[in-house]
Formats: sequence, structure tokens, C-alpha cells
Amino acid sequence: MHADNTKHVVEKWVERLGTGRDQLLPLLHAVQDEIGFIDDATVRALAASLNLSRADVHGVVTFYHDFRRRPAGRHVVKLCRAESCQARGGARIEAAAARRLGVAMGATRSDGQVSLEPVFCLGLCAIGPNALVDGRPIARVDEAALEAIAQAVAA
Amino acid sequence: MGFTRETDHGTLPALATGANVTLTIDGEHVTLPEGTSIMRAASLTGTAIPKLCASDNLESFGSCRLCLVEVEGRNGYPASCTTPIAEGMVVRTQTERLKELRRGVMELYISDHPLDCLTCAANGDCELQNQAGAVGLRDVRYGYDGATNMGQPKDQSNPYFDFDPSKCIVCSRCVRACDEVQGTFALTIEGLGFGSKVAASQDDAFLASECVSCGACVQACPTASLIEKKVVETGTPDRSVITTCAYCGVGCTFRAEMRGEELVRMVPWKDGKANHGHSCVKGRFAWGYAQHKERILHPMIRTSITEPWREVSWDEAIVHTASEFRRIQEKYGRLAVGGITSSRCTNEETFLVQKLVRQGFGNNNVDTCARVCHSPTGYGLKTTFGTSAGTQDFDSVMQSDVILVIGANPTDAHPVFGSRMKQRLRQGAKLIVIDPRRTDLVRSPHVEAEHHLPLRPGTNVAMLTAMAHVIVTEELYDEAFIRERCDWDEFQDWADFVSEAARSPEAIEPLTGVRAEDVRGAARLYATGGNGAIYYGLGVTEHSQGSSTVMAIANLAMATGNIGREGVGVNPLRGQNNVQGACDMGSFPHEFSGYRHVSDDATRAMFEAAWGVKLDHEPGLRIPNMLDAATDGTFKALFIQGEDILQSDPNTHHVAAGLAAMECVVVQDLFLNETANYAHVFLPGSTFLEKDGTFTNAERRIQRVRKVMAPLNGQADWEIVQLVANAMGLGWSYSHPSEIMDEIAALTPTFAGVHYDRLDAEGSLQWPANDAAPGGTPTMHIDGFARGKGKFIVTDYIPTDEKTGPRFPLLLTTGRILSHYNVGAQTRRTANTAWHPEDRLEIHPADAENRGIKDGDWVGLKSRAGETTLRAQITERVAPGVVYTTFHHPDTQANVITTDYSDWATNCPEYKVTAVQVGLSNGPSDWQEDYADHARQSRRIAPLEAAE
Amino acid sequence: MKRVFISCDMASVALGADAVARAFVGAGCEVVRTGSRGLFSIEPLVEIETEAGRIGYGPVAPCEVEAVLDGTHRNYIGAVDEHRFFAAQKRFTFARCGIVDPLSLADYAAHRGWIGLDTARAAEPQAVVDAIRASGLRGRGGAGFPTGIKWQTVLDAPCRTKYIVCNADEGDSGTFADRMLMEGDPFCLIEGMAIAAHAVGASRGFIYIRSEYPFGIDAMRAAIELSADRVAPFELEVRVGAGAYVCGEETALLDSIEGRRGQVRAKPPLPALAGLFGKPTVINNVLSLAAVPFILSEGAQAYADVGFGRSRGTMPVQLAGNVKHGGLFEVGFGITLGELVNDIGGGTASGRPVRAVQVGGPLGAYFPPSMFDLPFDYEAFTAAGGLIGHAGITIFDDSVDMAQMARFAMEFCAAESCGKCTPCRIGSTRGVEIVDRIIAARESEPARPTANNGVLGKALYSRAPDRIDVSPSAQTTLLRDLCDTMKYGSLCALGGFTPYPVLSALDHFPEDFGAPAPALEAAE
Amino acid sequence: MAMEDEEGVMSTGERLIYMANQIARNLASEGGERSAEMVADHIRSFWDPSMRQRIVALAADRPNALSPIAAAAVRRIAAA
Repeated sequence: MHADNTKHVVEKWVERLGTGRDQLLPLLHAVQDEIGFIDDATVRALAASLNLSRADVHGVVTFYHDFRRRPAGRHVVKLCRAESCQARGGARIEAAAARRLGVAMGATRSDGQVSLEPVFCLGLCAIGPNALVDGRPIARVDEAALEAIAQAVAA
Repeated sequence: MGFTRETDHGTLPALATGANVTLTIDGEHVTLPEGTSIMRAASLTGTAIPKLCASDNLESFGSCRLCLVEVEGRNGYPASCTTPIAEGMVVRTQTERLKELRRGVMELYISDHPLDCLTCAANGDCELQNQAGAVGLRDVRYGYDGATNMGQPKDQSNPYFDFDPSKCIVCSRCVRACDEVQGTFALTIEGLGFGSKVAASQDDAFLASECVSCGACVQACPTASLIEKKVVETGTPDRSVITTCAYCGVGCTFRAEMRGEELVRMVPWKDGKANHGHSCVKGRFAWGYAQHKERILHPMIRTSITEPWREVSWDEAIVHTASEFRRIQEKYGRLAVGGITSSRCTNEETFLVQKLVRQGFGNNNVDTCARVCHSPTGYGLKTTFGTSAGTQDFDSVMQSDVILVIGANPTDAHPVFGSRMKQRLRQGAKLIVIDPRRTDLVRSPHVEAEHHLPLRPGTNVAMLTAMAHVIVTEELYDEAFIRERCDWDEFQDWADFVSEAARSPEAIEPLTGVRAEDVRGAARLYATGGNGAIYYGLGVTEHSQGSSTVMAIANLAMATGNIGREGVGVNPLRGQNNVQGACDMGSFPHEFSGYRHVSDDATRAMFEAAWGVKLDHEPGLRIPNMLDAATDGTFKALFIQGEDILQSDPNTHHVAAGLAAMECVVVQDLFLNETANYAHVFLPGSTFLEKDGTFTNAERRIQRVRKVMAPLNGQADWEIVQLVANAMGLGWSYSHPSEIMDEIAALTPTFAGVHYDRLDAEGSLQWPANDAAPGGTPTMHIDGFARGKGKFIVTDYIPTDEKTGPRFPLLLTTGRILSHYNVGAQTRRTANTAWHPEDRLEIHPADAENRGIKDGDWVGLKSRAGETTLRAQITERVAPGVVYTTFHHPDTQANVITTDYSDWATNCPEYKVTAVQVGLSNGPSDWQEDYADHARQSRRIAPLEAAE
Repeated sequence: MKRVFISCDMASVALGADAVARAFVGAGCEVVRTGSRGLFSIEPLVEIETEAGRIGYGPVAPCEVEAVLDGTHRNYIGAVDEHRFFAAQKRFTFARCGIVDPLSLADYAAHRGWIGLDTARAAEPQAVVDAIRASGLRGRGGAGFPTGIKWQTVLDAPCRTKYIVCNADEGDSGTFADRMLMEGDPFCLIEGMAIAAHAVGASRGFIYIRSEYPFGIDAMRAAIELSADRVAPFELEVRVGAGAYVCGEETALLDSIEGRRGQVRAKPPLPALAGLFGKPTVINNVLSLAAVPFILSEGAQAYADVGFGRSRGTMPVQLAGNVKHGGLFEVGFGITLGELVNDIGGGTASGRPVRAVQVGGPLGAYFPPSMFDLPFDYEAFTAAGGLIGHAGITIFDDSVDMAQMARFAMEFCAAESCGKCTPCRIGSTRGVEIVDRIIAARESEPARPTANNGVLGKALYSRAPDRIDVSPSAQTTLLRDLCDTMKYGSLCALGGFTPYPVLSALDHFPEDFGAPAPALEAAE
Repeated sequence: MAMEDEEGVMSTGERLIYMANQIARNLASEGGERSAEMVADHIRSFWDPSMRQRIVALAADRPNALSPIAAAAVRRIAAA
């Protein structure tokens, strides 16, 4: 069932974006945005559509940090770990976030509610530590902001 | 005998631009072609720059960073593999600073590599080990407590090689070899950074991945990460012999690597002109049959085919054979006996078998397995061009702009050439595929045909004539070429014929089932796309109109001027390793060696003088005629060398009946094959590893086969034939196959320049090789056709009489698969069965659904000739109305189904078109059961009597 | 109805600008969303249109609309143009950013938009390339290669198909100028690319934007659609990265656009001759291309007149990290590091002393305040063992542990290495391990082996870890040797420049690595 | 023209007739005499003498079995 759905989604996006190899990243983004992750069936379907080998697609999927091979939590909190945020206490906030959200950096909470992921720079480097919560940027993350984030991802 | 090694110059040769540059490397002035890398330049002048990721069959990559050099006036330390030489450049490859950097890199490598060299299978044959020595690494200061990629499980799924990620240095050579050389793209690097690792497909086990087991990755691996199981078991080889593969008509050169008398591995030889260091799963790995326990090593006799075999001495077997043939000739007449030569044996062996028939039997009843494959090629190309052979060498394809493949499946049947073709296609050449099946070439990763014309089986002539119609009526032909090289009047007759409306793509659409617009597009592309080359296979020849199709192909090439230079031509892809050679050697009942008719008095006089007997001037019997004559009671004895006509020839019932009607059938082979079930004498044969000789591949290339090990049966095949001949009183005295070749050269003008010393010195020769062409002939018909003017032949489309109807509504077409070879006698006795354990029937989903057939179901396959059962594979590779199977497994006996319709000119059987019905089945057909029973009975062997 | 200008820049939004904007709409104002002016300590900034020009208040909270509208808000700034932070700049590239509606073609045209393109199109391609060469513009992505020479190579390449590729994979921490420009003045980049296309004979362009910049992606896509007719027949397309820092390396970026693993290609061939899809390709950074319209509209000389030595024109410097007045400051080359950090940036946000600044992102060197007289200039920075890179300056106060920062440099390289070349692939991981040993030794803990990833364990190997000399001095020597291997052996700048932060930390802050501190004022 | 027999096996005589007719059909486009001569040539080149004798005899026994061109060709073979 799932594989059928995947194939359908892939075919839809291939129809829109085309079968050139250079559409592979746009297609992976589009499919992941829709399904949430890139599984083996997606790799197969994309390889078939773009006339690539499965190895070709697998190599690309595993190269890029953005592509997930299994679903993320319902909410995704990305916390910047780069130097500018470190200069503003990023490490302390990272530890606090892991504590408050109950999930280790790079992991998804066992209830599937939230994933905590590292990001290297959001380009908000004068106002860190910075986070991206379900795509929404938050600057100057402190304990109070973490509390708000924790509440938001409880929903 | 030593170990022959090859130097790896690190990067590909420069593309020829004609310009040279001069530079200084380590103080020496060097002049080399523009575009050469510094690494290659240094190597060619004798300086080995350390390297791990570079190999001279791959694009330079620049990842290992061991090959850094200093270039005066440039910052940093450029990688010598990716930096081209330049005029006036001053390069230093060995300085203290470079040593320091290289040691630094090597120290990192070894910090993530096991130190188990002494127990490693690659010990002594490991590039990493060599380079660590070369850069003088003495210590790894990083220790071994940090992160490593070691300890990952080995992948041992492939039957021939293991993958041990722990020993991988992520040089990507395997990935690049799979991409660039083989063109399968089955490997990738998974992940990134320190976690980068080689993965097959989606990190599958190799056997479950897209890997086709060609071995290019194993060969490319600089460590023991990818290594042959046999090397792991046996240890590294200590001597080597260069020889030629005995599978398929590509004719790959291999270095057989031995440890004592044990073959350790076959490694493709870079200087092999046909394969340039590449291989396929058969040649590289599937040689285990040579030591298979079912090999018959003692001669055997029996008086009737229902008795068990009796092992006898060589003397007894030879004397018995000779006396039987003499007895039968005395009783039934001179013409009651004949012989069949083998396309798998050497030229020399083949020549001797036909000589035995002509000189010893005194008739021309000799034929060869080319009868059932490429006899129409011989007829068609001789008629149109004047020479019964393809026009190009394999390298020619790299100059082609449009490649037309018709009735051939090179990625399965000629894999090494298939890879080369795919290289060219990836460079941008356009592809047209004319085939009822959607073969891999039609669409597979990174290759896609511009046009696939999935015609109904049996309509080749109509299709090609329609293409000619487009070329003529749209005036796309090459008038200057035709006027100069062909007969203009003949062209005009032909042009008038093809221009008729009835031959237009639109008119034949109902016949072929292919859209007229596609046909027009393909014809235009072939005629106007630059260098157009046609490659064809048995999908052309094995038809009622096989010869007409070959001539229709020749017409297209002549009309468009696509003949007589590199990149063009008409190229039959020969099935078996020496089918070209077998034809060249005079294996046909109407021709002496070099395609000279037996009625030609001068030729006959030459042979009569050499052999000291009067020779028959009348053509002899072809294989099917022999079988007919046998059932009629006039043909009684047959000497068959290395050919399994029962399994390979059509209409098995008829073949069986013919064989059963004979009084003496002699089979010389490696195994008790299917034909041997009907034999009275079995003479054990030897494999290509056990004898000297030559094979001639599909590009007319004569290459040496060299003895790698002593014959297990005590005699090479040529020696056995000589024993029989001498028992018949012929007085042969060859002491080495080179003497046979000397006789061939003396009696065959196109081979006049062929001698073993030249073959050993030059590697190979392409015939004609004689005074007119001292260096051999890579490309034929350059200045004129062999026959003078190229001949246009009107090729009327005469449909086959094999028609579908209510009882047999589907068309069966047959073919082969990558992992198996011909009747499978060899490959079935290797681990290649892991990929293809049985023949299956490919059927379109619609046809399957109509019959209630699910994937994997047992189905009955029935034609008016017979019935068999096999399992179904549902696939859209075949069009509705068409089914397909392979003929590799005697349990299936696909040829029980095929009929005795054949090519009008040569009697090449119509394997590719049989009207059939398919239905669900519970088990083997009656024939299969009876046959299995008979085969069991017939394979009983009574042991050699002790007192000898 | 009052016209109010509020930034929609991602940084402003992260600071709450959307809610502020909604509040002003709720109060009946006409709110124009602009890009950011670039001073984040006053964001969200609200500018009220008055006859005396735009009057600013900031930062402003959503509940403070009334105070702003009645002029009583405590964060009254006055005329924004006259604010010291803005008045001190030379805004060539960022002239419109923060002022115009980024997606208003009318606004763009009203602020000298398209003049450069029209000027270029009226001239021969060679004349355009000549103008770029005359301006002295050098690649703003970090390497500082003369843009005009690159364009000349592409112009001279005999091929009908050529491409313009904009590298907007701005992954360096401490930099955000590309993002601000794409969000605040996207037509400027489009115009620059269209000029480049005319100059070299290309008809298609790609903007490769990192996926961490969703606002920039949306803005560019919208702007491309709006301006398609204006730049036709030149066609542009946004391609979105996928979280790989190394794709900021130009050849990896090209592979990524082509749908491959973003691995670095060996050069030659240069992208200018065989770039995207094997065709001649101009690949330039956002800031390089965005400088082009100014050069064409105002003249090459106007641009070249500004600058220092061989570094001509302006550089949008980004002040980041622990800084009081962080933001974007476009200024001519030659200003000193100390002026930027202390005078413009106002020192640290924490109020503690500045201990180190990292210039040029994760691959840039760390400088101590003793080197603050260094002029902002490509050559001067190279001579000082550093690089300007994308002109991001990340400021650290005295709580920073420079050994940890060196470790982070290696860790970042390990996380982002494409894995192709050995020095970077293995060296970065080994680098982390060495610094771990140094830190452990510094803290007088016994050297603790880091986790062994392999299951075989050490038993299999002939040499046990205790044979290694784990003293700080031995490990520091090894670290320097490793940096040497990486710097000179790596295929690209990721592995090749990671030694900059590591070695500069070692050189300038040895006390953090268990060695004696350098004598004070030693530099004098 | 097709083989109707259920077992799918032709007798030798039937096969010879079939072959001669098949050759004739494929060489028919030249027309008349020229075709007959080509068919005769073909058979002389590729058939062994016993097969040629047999077809000559079959042509006499079953005058309608051969197509006109094949029959003309066989007449030429018989005459030689």
C-alpha cells in the first residue's frame, strides 16, 4: 500500500518537474515535503523514473543531511550549533533544550512528538542562539523561549 | 613460467589532438601528447608517483592525495593525476616536502585500516601495502583507539567475491569502474565524510543489488576489500598465462593466474584488443566447470543407446571409432557418414575435423553450429559485400554517432562489447533498437534508445525495407558513395523496389505493429545522424528470412554510405567464441576454408595436392539434411565435436529421431551432454584451459589460446582427432597446433600472414592478413568492396509460414541471458546458476491475466512441434502477444517447441518465431518425463575394467 | 492612513516582526514589508513615513503600537538614514535593502533599478566584461578571484550553451549578507545575473540557495517570476540545497545542481570552461553578482574609487556572535578589524572583554585583540594567516575556550566533509580526537580513549593505544602535522582551510592547549 | 503452403519440396527465367547430389507440388 502511494507521489512530481537527472534534488525535496521522508520505495521509484540506478539515487539521498530515511517527529526543533550561536551561549541552550524537550540532540522523542536536530547556521548570527521550530525562526533562545517551544510542540 | 604484470599508468591516455608538449620531470625533458596527465607522463618515462585512487582505465579523480607533486611557479601541491602537462612545465615528483605530505596522508589511511597484513588474502598483492612502503610510513601516531570503519560485517553473498568494508579505503575505484567501464552504476558511496562507505544499490547485499558481477570492481580494488573467494581460499597466484576466453564472440583476453596447476583467477588483460581489460561474469568467474565432477575423463563405448556406457582405453575408443566409420561407409556408401565441427573449439581443431571428413570420409558432409546461428550472415554478406564477416573492429563503435541494434541483446549476450557500446551512448551517440523485446539497451540507467521499434517477430525484412523506403523516397541516400562504390543500375532497381507504396512505413504498420512515424524517425536518424553503425544478432538470422534480412541490412549501409571507415559498418555479433573461426575454417558442406566453393577447381586442386587425395566437388549435407537422411535410413554415422545438437537445434523430437536412427554417433565433449544420450562413442574433450590454439572473434580477430594446465583427459582435442584420422590411415603428424595453423595459412589466402610467432608478438591479427594486408584488416571494404562493387539485393518480404491462429495464438521468441552461455553445459556447472537457476517464460501481464497465470506459476508451453513446462515471469519487456524464453536448461528443452522452419537460403532454423499456446500446468510434459528417464538411463557408466 | 515600514527579513521575523506588523495593520496603518536595514539590535524596527523622511523606533513590541504612533515610544531613533550605524556606511550593494518593498518592481525601478542591465545590454559583451575588470571587483565568496577575468574566460569559451550560476549556499556561521540581500533586494541579484548572462553569452541561470534559508528561497522565486519579462530571454531558476555545507564549494555546488552527490571535483577543468552540465559557466557569489548593477549603472570607476590596495570597492561586513550592535555594515576595504569590532559593533553583547574574533566563517582564523589593527584587505589577511572569506566576523568574549573552538573546527569539518579526499575525510575525525586528548591532558585527566566504533576492538591490532605519546606537546605536534597534511593535501577549501581556525587558536591562544601563554605585548 | 500436419514433422520429401518452393518465393522478384536460373544456381550450390536427384524425382511424381519458378528451376537441374 505504502509503496503504491509512494510510486504515485513520485510519478506526480516527476510529471511536474521532469525526468532530467538535475531534477533529482528538487524531486527529493518535493516528495519528502509531501510524504515526510525518503524510503527505499521512493528511491526505487525515482531511479525508475529518472533512468538512474538505485545506487545513484541512494548515494544522493544519503549524502545530504536534509533527506531523512525515516519519519521525523510531528514537530521538528532545529537548534543552531555554529560558532556565532556558541559565542552567545549556544552549548548551554542546547543542553537545556535536550533536557526540557526530553530528547537527545539528533534524535526523535519516543512518543514521536518532537525531533531535536542540529543545524549549522540559519544566518541570524548576531541574535543567537537561534532555532527553527517547524520552520519558524526564533532568535535569542533562552530558558523562557525553550519553555514556549516545549509548550508549542506538545500539541 | 613467470607472472606477467601490467603497468598501470594511472590515467587514461590523452585524447588525440596531434599536439605535443615538452616539459621537465625530475630534471628530464619529456615530450608527450597534449592532455596527458603529469602522473601518466611520469609513469611513461619510468617514474612511479605514489597513487591509490588512480587507474589508467578510469577518469582521474584526485581523491587519494598521494600523487601530489611540485610544479615550479604554482602554489601548493597539485595532484599529478588531475593536472595536465603543459609546455615548459617543470615538475618535481620526489622531494622531501612531498615525502612528508605523502607520509602524512598514508598515516591517515592506515589509522583506519586493519593491520592484519600477514593474514590478509591480498598480502603481497595489495596496492595499499605497496604504497605504504613506497612513501616510507613507519609509524601511525594517531593510535588505534579512535573512530574507525573497521569491524563491519563482510558481504559474502556474491558466489565469486567477498566485500569487506573494513578494508575499504573509499578510493571509489570500484564505483567508478562500475560506472565508467561496465556502465551498470550498481555501486555508490553511501553517506559522506568519515562515514562514507561503498554500497551496492541501496546498501543491498551484492547478490541482491543491480550488480551484474562483471568483476570490474574486484579488479579495481587496491586492497582486499573486494576480493575473489578463490584467492581467499587458495592464496595469491604465482604464475600466469595470457589466453583468450572461451565464452561468446567478443573474445576477451585474460591473464589466467595460477598457483601450481590450480587456476586461481582470471583477470582481464588490459592489452586485450577486444576487451581492453574488461570482462563479464562468465569469462571472469564462470570457469569452474573445467574442474567439475561431471567432467568425463575416460573414453567410453556402448553398442546401443539403451545400454550403460563402458569406459575403455584411448586405443580401444579410437580404433573402434575408425573401424565403425569404415564399416558403415563400406556397408552404406561413402556419403552415409559426416561430421559436425564446433564453434567452441579452436580454429585448428575445427580445421582438423573438416579435414577428417573431406580427406578421410571422402565427402563434404561437414557442417557446424553456425548452421543454426550465423549461416545467413555468411550468405548475406558474401552476396552483398563479398566477405562472410562483419566489417569493423569493436573499437569502431567509439566513432559511431548512430548505433542501430537489431535482433541483438549485447548487454546480455556480448556483455563486454555491450559495455563499450554503452560508453559510447553515454558520450552522446544515438541509439535505435529494433527488437520485439524491450532489452536493457532500450532503457537502463544512463542509456536510453532514441527509437525502439518493437516489431512483431518475423517482420524484420518488412521493417528494414520500410526504412529503406524512407531513405530513398526522402532522398537521404548517399549518391556519391553509391555511384563510386556500387552498381548504380542495381541501386536504381533496388530503389524502385523499396519506393513502392506497399513498402512504406504506413503500409507495413499493420504487419509489424510499429507506428509508421517511429520507423520514419529511425530511418532519418540512421541516414543523417553522422556515422551509422549496425549491430545485429540472432534476432536477424534465425528466421525464415534470415539471409534476406542480412542483405536488407547491407543495403541500408550501402545506400547511406555507412561502410568502409571507422564508426560505421555492418556487424554481426557472433554468439559463440569461435563461430567466426569455425566458418572460416571450411566447416560448411559447400566451402573450403576461406569461403571457397567446393566446385572451384583451382581451390580443390590446392587441397588435393596438400592432402594427397581426390576431393568431392559436390556440396555435402547440412545438419538438418543429415538428420532427414538419417530418418530415411541413408545416413548412418556422425562425428560431433563440441556441439550439443539435441539441445541447441530446433524441433528436438526430429533431432532425437535422426540421432536414434544412426548406427554410430561419436560425441567428443566435456560432459555427457544431451546429444550423448544418443551416442555410441564418447571421446572426452578438454577445456580451453588445457590446450593451445586460436579463436577468431566477431571482429575477425585471431587470438591465441594458451595451455594453462595439462589436459585432465590426457589429450587435447586436436590430438584426439589426429588419433582418429591416423587410425583411418591418414598419416597426420602434427606435433603442435602451430603446425596446423601453418597449413591453414598455406591453404587459405586470407590467412596467409597468420603464424603463431606473429600472434605471440602482436597479440592478435584480424583477417584478411596477407601480403595485401600485412598488418591485418580492422576495417573492411575501405577502398572498395571485397567483391568489387557492392551489390544491392532486392529483398522481398516473404512472411514465414509459421502463423498464429486460434490454437496457437502467441508468438514465442527465444534468446539468452547474461549469466548463461548457449546450452548452458558450462555455465550450469558453475555458481552462475545463482542468477538464473532455470529458464522462465516471459509473458505480458495482459496475456497472463487472460490465462489466469500469476508470476512464478508453472505453465505449459505448446506448439505444433511439442510441449514443455516451465515457470512464468510476468513482465512488460515483451509486448502483448509475444512470449520469450531462454534455452539454457535441458530440463526445459525450449527447442521441443521450435519448429523446423528455417532460412530459405541457409536452413538456419527459425528459432525466433514459433506460434504457441500457454496455459497453467501442474507438472512436466510427457516428453519431459520420458526424456528425463532416457537421460538417466543413458548416463549410466560401467567402470573401466581393471585388467588393461 | 499612515505608511509604516517593517522588515520581513528572517532575522526580524525571528525577533517578532510579524506580530508587530500585524499589530500595525490592526491599528489601521498601511504596512510595507521591507528587507532589513541590517542593525539587529534595533529590530523589530518600525519606520513611519513622514514629511521629514522615515522616522524609526526600535525595537518595538506588538503591544507598543500606540506609543509608536503617538511618538512617545522609548526607543525613538529619529531619521533612520541619519543613524550612526547607517550613516557611516557606503551602501553600494545594499543601497535598497531595508528601504524598498523587495517584491515591488516599481520600487526597484524608482531606486535606480535596471539601469545597469539596460546599460549593459546597450553595450557589447566585451565592453561589459571590461567594465567589471576595470571596477576591480573580486569574488566576494572568499577566494577573492577577479570577477572580470573569470567572465572573460567564459566569454572566450567557444560554446553555444553557457550558464550563470549564483552561489547562494551561504553556510558560514557569522555571515548573512547573501540572505539579507535575497530577502531584501532580490531584483538586484537578478539584474546582476542578467548582466553577467549578457556579458558572457549565457541564456540560463541558476541560484543555488541553502535550504536553511526558506525566506530567501521564497523571495527569490517570487522575484524571478515577477521580473521574468524584464530579463527575458534570460531565464532563471532557484535550486535548493539539502543541508550540505560543502556544496558552497563551487564544483560541489555544480554537482549538486546536476543531481549528484555534492562531491568536490578536481580542477582542472575550471568551471569557466567545463562547469554546469560540462558547459562554460560563470559561478559567482551573491555579493559579487549583486555588486554588478552598481558598477554598470554608476560606472566602474565609482566602484574602484573606494577600497584599499588591490581590494577595491565595498565589502558588506557582517558583525556576529557575541556583539552588542551586530548586523550588516557595508564599507570600503581598508577599515581595521578593531574599528569594526569595537567602534561599529560596540564590543561584546555580554559586556565582557573581547578575547577572540573569527573572521571568514568556520574556515577562518581566530584573531586576538592584539591584532585588531589589521586592515580589512585580502592580502593583509592572508599575510596574517587568515582570510576575509565572506566577511563575517564572529566575536567571542573572554569565556571562550579556544581548544574547544579548535575542536569544533575539526568537528564541523568532520560533519561536513564530502568524503572524497583522504586528508579531509579521515583527518578531520583524527583532529577531533587529538584535541580531545589535549583537553583531557590540560585538565590533568588521564588520557581516555574515545569510543571505538569498531567492534573488533584493539585486541586485533598489533599496536596498543598506550604506545602513543599523549602529552600535550606530542599531541600538539601531531595536530600541527595533521593541519599541514590537511592544508596542503586536501582537495578543496573545506579540508584545506580547516587548519586556519585550528592553527590560529594554537598560535594565539596556546594557554588553552596546556602550553604557556605568550608574553604580553610580545607583538610589540 | 504451410505445413498442416499435426505432428510438426515433415517427411524428407515434403521438406525438399518446401525448401525448393521457399527458395523460389524468395528469388521471385527478379521474375521468370532469371528467377528460375537463380533458384537452380542456389540449389546446385548448396544441395548435395542426392537431394538434387530426389527433387528431380519428386517433381516428376508430383507435378503440382512445386511452384512454377521452382518447377522451372528443377527442370534446369534435371537437364544438366
